[in-house]
This record gives sequence, C-alpha cells and structure tokens, in this order.
Amino acid sequence: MRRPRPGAGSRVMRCGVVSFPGSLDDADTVHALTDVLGFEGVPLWHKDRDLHGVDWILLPGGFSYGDYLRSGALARFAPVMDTVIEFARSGGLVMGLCNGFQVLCEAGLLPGALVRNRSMMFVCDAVHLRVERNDTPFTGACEPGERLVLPIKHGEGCYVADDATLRRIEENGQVVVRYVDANGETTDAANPNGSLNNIAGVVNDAGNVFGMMPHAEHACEGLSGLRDGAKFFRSVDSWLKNGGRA
Amino acid sequence: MSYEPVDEQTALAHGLTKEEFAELCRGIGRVPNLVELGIASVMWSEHCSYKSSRAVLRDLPTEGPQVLQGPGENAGAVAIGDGLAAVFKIESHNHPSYIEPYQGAATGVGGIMRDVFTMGARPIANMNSLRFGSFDHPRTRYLVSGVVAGIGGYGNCVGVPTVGGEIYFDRGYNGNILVNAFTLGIVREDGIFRAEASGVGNPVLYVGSKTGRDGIHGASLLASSEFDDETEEKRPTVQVGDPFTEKLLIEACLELMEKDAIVAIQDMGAAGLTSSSVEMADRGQVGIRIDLDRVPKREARITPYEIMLSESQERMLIVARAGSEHVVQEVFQKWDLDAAVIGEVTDDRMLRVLAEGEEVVAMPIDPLANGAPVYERHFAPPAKLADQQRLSLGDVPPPGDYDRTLKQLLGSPNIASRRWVYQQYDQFVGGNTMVRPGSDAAVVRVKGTNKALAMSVDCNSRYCQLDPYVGAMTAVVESARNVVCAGAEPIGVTDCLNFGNPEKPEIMWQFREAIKGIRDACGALGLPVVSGNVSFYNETDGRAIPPTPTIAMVGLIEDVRHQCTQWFENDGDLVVLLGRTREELGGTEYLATIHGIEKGTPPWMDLAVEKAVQRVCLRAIREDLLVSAHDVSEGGLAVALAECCISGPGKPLGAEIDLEASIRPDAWLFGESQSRILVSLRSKQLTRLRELAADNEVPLSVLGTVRGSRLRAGRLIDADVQELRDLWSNALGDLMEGH
Amino acid sequence: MQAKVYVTPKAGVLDPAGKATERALHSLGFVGVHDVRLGRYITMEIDGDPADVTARVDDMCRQLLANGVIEDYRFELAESSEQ
Amino acid sequence: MQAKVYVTPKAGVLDPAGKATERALHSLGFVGVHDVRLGRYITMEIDGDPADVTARVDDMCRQLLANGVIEDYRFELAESSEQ
Ligand SMILES: Nc1ncnc2c1ncn2[C@@H]1O[C@H](COP(=O)(O)OP(=O)(O)O)[C@@H](O)[C@H]1O
Ligand SMILES: [Mg+2]
Repeated sequence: MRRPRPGAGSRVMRCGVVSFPGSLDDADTVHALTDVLGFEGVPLWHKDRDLHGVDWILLPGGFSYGDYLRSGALARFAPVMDTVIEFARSGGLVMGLCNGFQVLCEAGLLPGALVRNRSMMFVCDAVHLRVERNDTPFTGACEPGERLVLPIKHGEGCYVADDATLRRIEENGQVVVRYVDANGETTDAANPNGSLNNIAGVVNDAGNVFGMMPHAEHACEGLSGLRDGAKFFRSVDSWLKNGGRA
Repeated sequence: MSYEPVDEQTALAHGLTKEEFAELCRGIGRVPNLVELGIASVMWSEHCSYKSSRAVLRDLPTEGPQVLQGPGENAGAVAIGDGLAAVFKIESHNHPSYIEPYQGAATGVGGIMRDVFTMGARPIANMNSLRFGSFDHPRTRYLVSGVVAGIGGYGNCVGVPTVGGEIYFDRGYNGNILVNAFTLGIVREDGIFRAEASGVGNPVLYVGSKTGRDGIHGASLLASSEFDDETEEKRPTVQVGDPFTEKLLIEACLELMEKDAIVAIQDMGAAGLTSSSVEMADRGQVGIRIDLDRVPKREARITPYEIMLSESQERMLIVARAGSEHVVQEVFQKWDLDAAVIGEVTDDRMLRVLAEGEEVVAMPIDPLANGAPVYERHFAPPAKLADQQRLSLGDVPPPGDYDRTLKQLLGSPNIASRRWVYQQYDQFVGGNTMVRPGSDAAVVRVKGTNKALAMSVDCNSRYCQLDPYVGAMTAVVESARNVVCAGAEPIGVTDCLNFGNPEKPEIMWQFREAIKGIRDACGALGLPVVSGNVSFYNETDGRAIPPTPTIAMVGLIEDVRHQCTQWFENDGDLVVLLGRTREELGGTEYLATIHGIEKGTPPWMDLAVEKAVQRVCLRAIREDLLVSAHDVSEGGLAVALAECCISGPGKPLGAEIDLEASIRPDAWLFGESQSRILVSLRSKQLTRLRELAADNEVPLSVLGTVRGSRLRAGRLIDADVQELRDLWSNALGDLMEGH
Repeated sequence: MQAKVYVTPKAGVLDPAGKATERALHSLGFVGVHDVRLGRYITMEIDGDPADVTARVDDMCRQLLANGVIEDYRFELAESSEQ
Repeated sequence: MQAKVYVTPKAGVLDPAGKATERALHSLGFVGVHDVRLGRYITMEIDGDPADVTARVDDMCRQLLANGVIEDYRFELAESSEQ
C-alpha cells in the first residue's frame, strides 16, 4: 500500500469525487466531505484524466450511464477510470459507495460482483452493519465488531462471487462490513438483498480499495437521525494524516 | 399524407364534436388539413383546454403575498425567504398507468419533474398519491407492484428523493387506478423561468431525446375519454421513460439557465411539440415557425402528423436569445444531449410548420390556445346520495373484542404501514431529507439556509363520495394539519382533481362541490392554490371512480431546530389530545373494514376550530413544548395512538390511556372526528400547553402516559406493542404476496 | 424439458438500455454497430410432455416473463439432456 | 450482419433474479418448473464480413456485454436480411 508522505500533518486532505453521467450522490458527497467532515471535496469529471493532486478518491452512488446494461459496467470505461485504476494499483486509497462499489467490481479492482436484489425490488432503508475489521484505512475509527446504522438504497446490491473467490476473501479477512440485525447477528432476515454471507462491503487484497453498498455520505450530519457514516471518513483522515497507519 | 381539407367524419374520430369542428373552422377561417386537425384536436381536448373545468376553477383562491407564480405556468412558485422560492405541482398519469403500470407511472414522474425544473428550480423532493382497486380484484397486485416500481425506477435514477405520498385501496378504483405525482423544487426568486416566447427572430431549439411514435394522441384519446372495449385499439405506442436522459436534461437545463442565453423554456408534455410551441407563442403574443426536417428523430419514416403529436419523453422546447444558439449547444454537448435549432419566433401570431420544404400547417395561434369552447356543464346531485348518507348508529353493534378490532384495523390495507411502498423509493438522495416517509409529513431542509420544507398529500375519497364538499375541505385541512404536525406553517397548495365523466350531471356536481370545499378551506386557512391538474373521464364501462380531489400541501419551517415527528419518544411523557371527539362514525375506515358499511356523512368540519387547533400545535412546536405530534385520521384515536407507539425508528413504546366514556366507546376509539392532534410532552410543559389551548379555545384532554410495552386504553384495549408493530409493518407486504 | 425464452423490446418502442449500450460500444471504438436492442434470455427446466409444456411456457410468458404491451417473446423447447 | 448475444449467469454463481422468477412462477401456479436462470439477450447489426465480425463481437462480449466474473456468453451471426 502506498504510504502518504509522513507529516501530511494538519493539512486538509483532498478527496476526489468522480462524477459520471448519471452519478447522483456526487454533489451530496462533496458537500459532506467539505462542509461536514473537514476534507476538501474535489469534483472529478468523467472525461478528465487528471486527478488534480487529490489524496484519495471516492466513487459515489447513482446510476452511472443509467446502469442499463449492468450496474457499473459502462462507467468503468470512462476516461477518468484509467487514472483511477492506476492510482489504485499504485496503492492510493479508493472508496466506492453503492454504484461506486459496483464500478470497482466491474473494473476488477474488487473481487465479486453485485446483482439484482433477491426481492427483485429496489430497497431503501436504514440497516445495521457490523464492522468486521478495524485495521483497514477505512475503519480505523471503529471498534472491532462495532455496530453501525447506515442507509442503503439500491436495486442491485446482492453481493455474489464464485465459491473459490468467496472462500479466499473470507480467509484473507477482506470482508469489512456485514448486514446484521439489531443484536449484531448475521441473520437471513437482516440481509436486505440476499448478499452471500451477508456481505455489505469488501476490501481488495492490498487493503487500499474499499467498496460497500451502504451510503456513508448520507449519514454524517444526523439528518433522519443517522450519523455513523462519518466514522469511515474520519478513519481515512487519520490514516492519511498518520502516514498510513490506522 | 395528404394536406387536403378534412371532412367532418375525421374530426369526429379525433374526439371533436360537430359543433366544435364548426367552431374550429370558423376560428381558423377555413377547413383544416389532417395535420392541422390533429394539432387542433389535442389543443382542444379536455386535457389541454380544461373546457369543462375552466369556468368552475375560477373560484379557487390563487393569490397571496407569498405567491410568485400562480396557476397558468408549468408549476406554481411561492416565496420562502432568503431570496428563494418553492416551486411545486402535482399531476395525474392515471390512464397510461392502467395500461402499462411501470412505464405509465415512471413517465408520470418524469413529466412532473420537467414541469418543475422548466421553471429553473432544482427538484428536491417527490411525492405520489395512489389509488387502486381492492385486493380481491385480479389486476390489483400487478398494478400496484408495477406502479410502485415505476415511480421508484424513475425517481431513484434521476436522483430526486421520494419522501412521501399516500396509497389507498377501494373497489371503486378496480377499473381505473389513480397515479398522481408531485414534485417540489427550489429556485432563486430572481431565477424563475417562464414559458413565454418573445423576441421576433429568436431561435427555437429542440433539446433532449429524439422523437418517436410514442403516445400519439395520449392527451386527446387517452386522458380525455373513458375506457371501454375499444381502448385496446386506440392504444398508442406506449411511452417508455429514460430517467438517465432526464437526469442529464435536468443538469443541462439548470446549467444553461445560469447563462443568460434563453428567453423561455417549456417541456414537451401532453401533446408534445404541439402544445409546447402553441402555448409558448400564445403566452408571448407572438407566432412561431418550426421546420420538422430539423427535429431529431428516432425513426426514419415518421410523418409530420406523428411528429407534431408524439409524446416521446425527455424533450424540451427552448426559445434562445438570437446569437446564443452556440451557448445552448455547448451545454447540451457537454451532457451528451441533442440540441437542434428547429425554428424561430415570428410576429404574425401564426403557427407555421414546414416539412420537406412545404408549409403543412398555417393556423392562427389564438383560436388554438384559447378558442376551445368553455362548457358550463349541467350538474345535479347523484340520485342515490341521500340513501348513502343515511346511517343509523343504532344498527351498528359495538365490537365484542376491541383488541381484535384494533388489530384488524392495523392490518387492513388502508391503515397498515406503507413501508412496503416507500422502501422502494430512494428517500435520501440529495442529502436533505430530515424526516423520511412514515411520519405525518416529510421534511426536507433547504440547503444553505436555516429552513426546511414540510409536505404532505391527502384525500379521503370515501368522505368525498359521501359529501364532496366536506370531503374536499377535509382533504385541504388534513393536509395542512399533517404539515403543521411536523412544525411547519402551510404556505401553498397544489391539487389534482380526479373525477369521472364531466358530461354527466352527477359528476359535474361532485366536481363543483369539491371546488367549493377547496375554496372554503383554503380561504379559511389563508392558503393559495398555486398549481394543479384536472383529470376527468376516470370511468370504466360507465362506472366512475369515487371523486378524488387530491391535495398536496407545502409548509415552511423557519428554523430547522423546531420540528416534530409523530412517534412517542420517552417513557413517562404525557399523552394529550388537542380537539374534540364527537360521536361520529359515518364514512369511517372502522365501519367499512369491520362492519362492511360505507355510509353516513363524513365527520363534521368547523374551519374556525380547525384553524385554532393547528395554531396551538404549531405554536407549541415552536416553543419546544412537544416531543411528538400526530394527526388523528383514518382509524381514529386508537389507530393514532398505536401509530405513536410503533411507528418510530427505535423500540416501540407502550402507553396507558384513560377512556373517556361520554360517547359510544367504538366512536371514541375508532371515530374520525376532524381537527384533532395527538401530542406527547414532558409533564412540566403541560401548564404552558394548557395556556395556549385556552387562549385559542381549543379543547385539551390529558389522555394518559407513555409507559411500558403495552398499549392500554381503559379496560377495552390491552395489547403488546411489539405484536402490534409486527402486524402493522408486515400487513401490506403480506397482502402483496397474496397471503 | 428445457425451455429457452427470448424477450425483446417491441419494434418502435424506445429501448434506453439498447441505446446506452450502443453508445458505450461506439465509445469503446466498436464502429459500424447499430440497432442494438437489449432483451432478456430465460432458461428453465419443466416437467411434462411437449404439447403441454408449450402451452404452459406460452402462459408463463404472457403472465409474467414478458410485458405484452412493450415486449415480444418467443421460445424454444428441447429435451433437457445437456443438463 | 446480425449478431445475437446470449449472456447467462455462470453455473454455480448465485442467480437471485432467476430464483425470484422461479418463486413467482410457482406462486402463479406453474408447478414443475425449476432451474430458472435469467440472462440477457442482445441483438445488433454490424457492418463487416463474417470473420471480422466474429472477432469483434467476441471482443465486445469480453470487454462489455458480459461480466466474466459471474457470466458466460455465446453468440450467433446471421445475414441481416430480415431487417
Ligand atoms: N405512495 C407513497 N409513497 C411514499 N410514501 C408514502 C406513500 N403512501 C404513504 N406514504 C407515507 O406513509 C406514511 C403514512 O401515510 P398515511 O397513512 O397516508 O398518512 P396520513 O394518514 O398521516 O396522511 C406517510 O409518511 C406517507 O408519506
Ligand atoms: Mg392521509
């Protein structure tokens, strides 16, 4: 994983937020980053290959290119994605939320894929999550096993992978968050979309690319009573400022 | 395609009457050709011309100091301070949704959003009002799942949250469902755009999707006539929505509006290119010339007639400043959308349409836009009304088991939690949602200010069936009460008036009574109607739907810190009722569900009392006296209490309630007396609340306390709240799965 | 038996998914591609003899698998040996 | 030429949409139906000669039309006379 220069210190961290045509949560994400979380949110246009010197990158939610063929399938080919992929491969931190997660899977930066919810219906709700690991750049501010409440809103959030991949990511501890019930149990009833092993979010092998279906950016200000999302961003902030340590 | 004058037979086939055709020929000074007839027939359709309703609608109050734009434009606009305005409107898409529920509902949402961003406003919230037949009708589940998925499929994909709505089931809608869609947007007061063409020589641009054969004659044949066996044949190519293109269109239009390049803009809704060009020219008292060869087309062989009448979605017509065409084109290119100059503004007050170099249409604008006859239709109360209103309570046995009755109600289609529906809608996108669906009104903050807007949509059509005057009044005040319960001051109304065939006297009577009701209620509450929509001909095989004048209310919260939700929050809080409970059971959900009776007169309405109750509640919220506030509506006090216990996001809370026994217990528990609000508060706030109530002469009764995990009311009800919640939350989903 | 069901958007009906896919193919450099239409392909195993299965699959298509207002369908049956 | 592309969920990979469709068929009374799998059916017109078109369609499938992680594809080419 690429270590940021030590002593990035108290500088305001800059987060690039990619806008594809059909991205929806991009402006909300920039707002949360800039006005609530103490980052500078930097909009990145899909046709622009330049990352404008950002410290890390976020792929927001939405329906990029309408998500008509398969969610995330078309966005992967946007010019900006070449640079994002390069950034990720050289160890830069990349986080994908909802559609961003789908794009990262389609781009091969994360294992598995996201398909239609088993109910065949779009689902919007506030759900309980369990943080499986807090030694990632994205969850350092959480306790291990901590329970969070975050909103989800997606029609294609069912996480699938072939058996070998599933076994591998479980053994490697790449599953970062799972859907649980109010008691922290991974029950079937608590699984909003049919994801294998109640998986809500995963990291790549190297640990620098993270995707999840829940919308951390919509749970930072306490609107609708939700504020746990801020923890993911605070984790990234500390990780970057501590020179690559949680 | 011939450009010969048409005969009368062709005119009749286009839905015009003989007299109307004669009037049309007189108006344009000759007999029209087929393209011209097509254009005139849609402009003169009920849907576009309001020929049956116009005279009656004049009664509605539409003015007020806060009103920046009343009815007549694409949407209404109300000032909310800080130099901003709320722009909103509701519109029906009933017939298309019955034919193809997913696409019909989806394109309904798309259309209403275009009405709002056309005004320069960024859409920030959607709501919808839905009516379906009963669950024992074979098509109901199919229609419900299609419509709800379509609303979600479109709204979710354009990034506008759906934050509220209503859905009811009644066999009166078996053959004719209602899908009404509402959008609210925000705009700078000085950034409002209107659809008024001006500047002779200014270019007319077509932007958005290409034109196909979609929905030809949607407005005239589908929205302006009844369903019958022949509907299948009249069926136009169904319109398919493309929300992705709509999202790009929103961004492109709003970006363009910042650039001082355009004079007027209108979406191509019903009757597409025809109504947008004619209406824009008419408002600006100018003429317009368009060249169909330059219109972006999806299909090669599409005739001038079809192009003019197509209802392809996601298209707008723009009048730009001469010389700034390239600005428009640059912006649309950025968003990968078509933008083509297709004509110009002229000074001859004519609509001229060219195709392959030939002028195929040359008609004066004025008769097209304003020449349709205004009908004063006959009206008379329905013959069976007196019988329907007769209800003798002596014949209604009180229930033996009140616990069971409450549970039956909580699990019934019209009272059960609407979660199954709104779970399919993105409620968060936009990042402003403060109160999601599930409370009396949704609340959405206004970014960059300290304010928020609350909104609700309401109509009890059973009340309207039994007394359209009282029913419509109740729709207005209930909607206002919902918004007040969230801590907002109501600031404006938009209405969607869904009725049967206006050529029948009893339908016209219902319509007139409903308008009077809306007029009186709005008058009493000081509320302007700033936009709306009339949908007639909601009939199948001669049977009309129950009259359904749906009201959407928008309210302003001046300070986001003072707002309220409907659920109890703390053990030990007092439960207090504002308002008076009378012995009234007519038209209630209790009578219908438990006793199978849909008779009587709807609950009594005293507008002065209503106003006082709302004033007390709003003051109390602003003084931070209340923990929760919930409007008492369908299912009465017992259901409202249960909802306060179980509808919150946390663990359900119990309550202990004393029974006030001066009236029949079932009327006390399940009656739907109006002008009542159920609140909870810390006991130390009671004195001040009493003062407020006394000052306003509002009856106040302390009913009991929030406590434990059971809902107890006197000796009649004693139920575990978790059990009530499970029952209430799952009922609609279970019904949809056919359990 | 095995049934293969093909569901396609009706001619003339807008197919936004096909349109978006076509645009994506062009931007990937696949020129000379047009009229891209996106449909569904459903396979299933069904117990019964051919005549009976034909009638049932047709029913399934009309009731659930295709939306007759905007979509066409056709299907093929085969012995399910490959299974 | 006309290309018909069939994209199907890989054997062994969870297909929740197929399962849901199967459940819906059962609840409509279609018994004896199993192994329902939901895929995509894409048709398009392509300029070029067969060999060249074959290679290009294969490329399109690998790059865009199918997600190799969870889906298989196959395609057929025909002269586009029906058009
Ligand atoms: N079709 C719908 N779409 C979105 N939200 C809905 C819909 N129907 C009902 N709701 C929400 O469910 C809650 C209960 O609705 P309803 O029973 O009509 O409330 P009320 O009686 O207070 O008007 C409200 O918050 C409402 O906004
Ligand atoms: Mg209501």
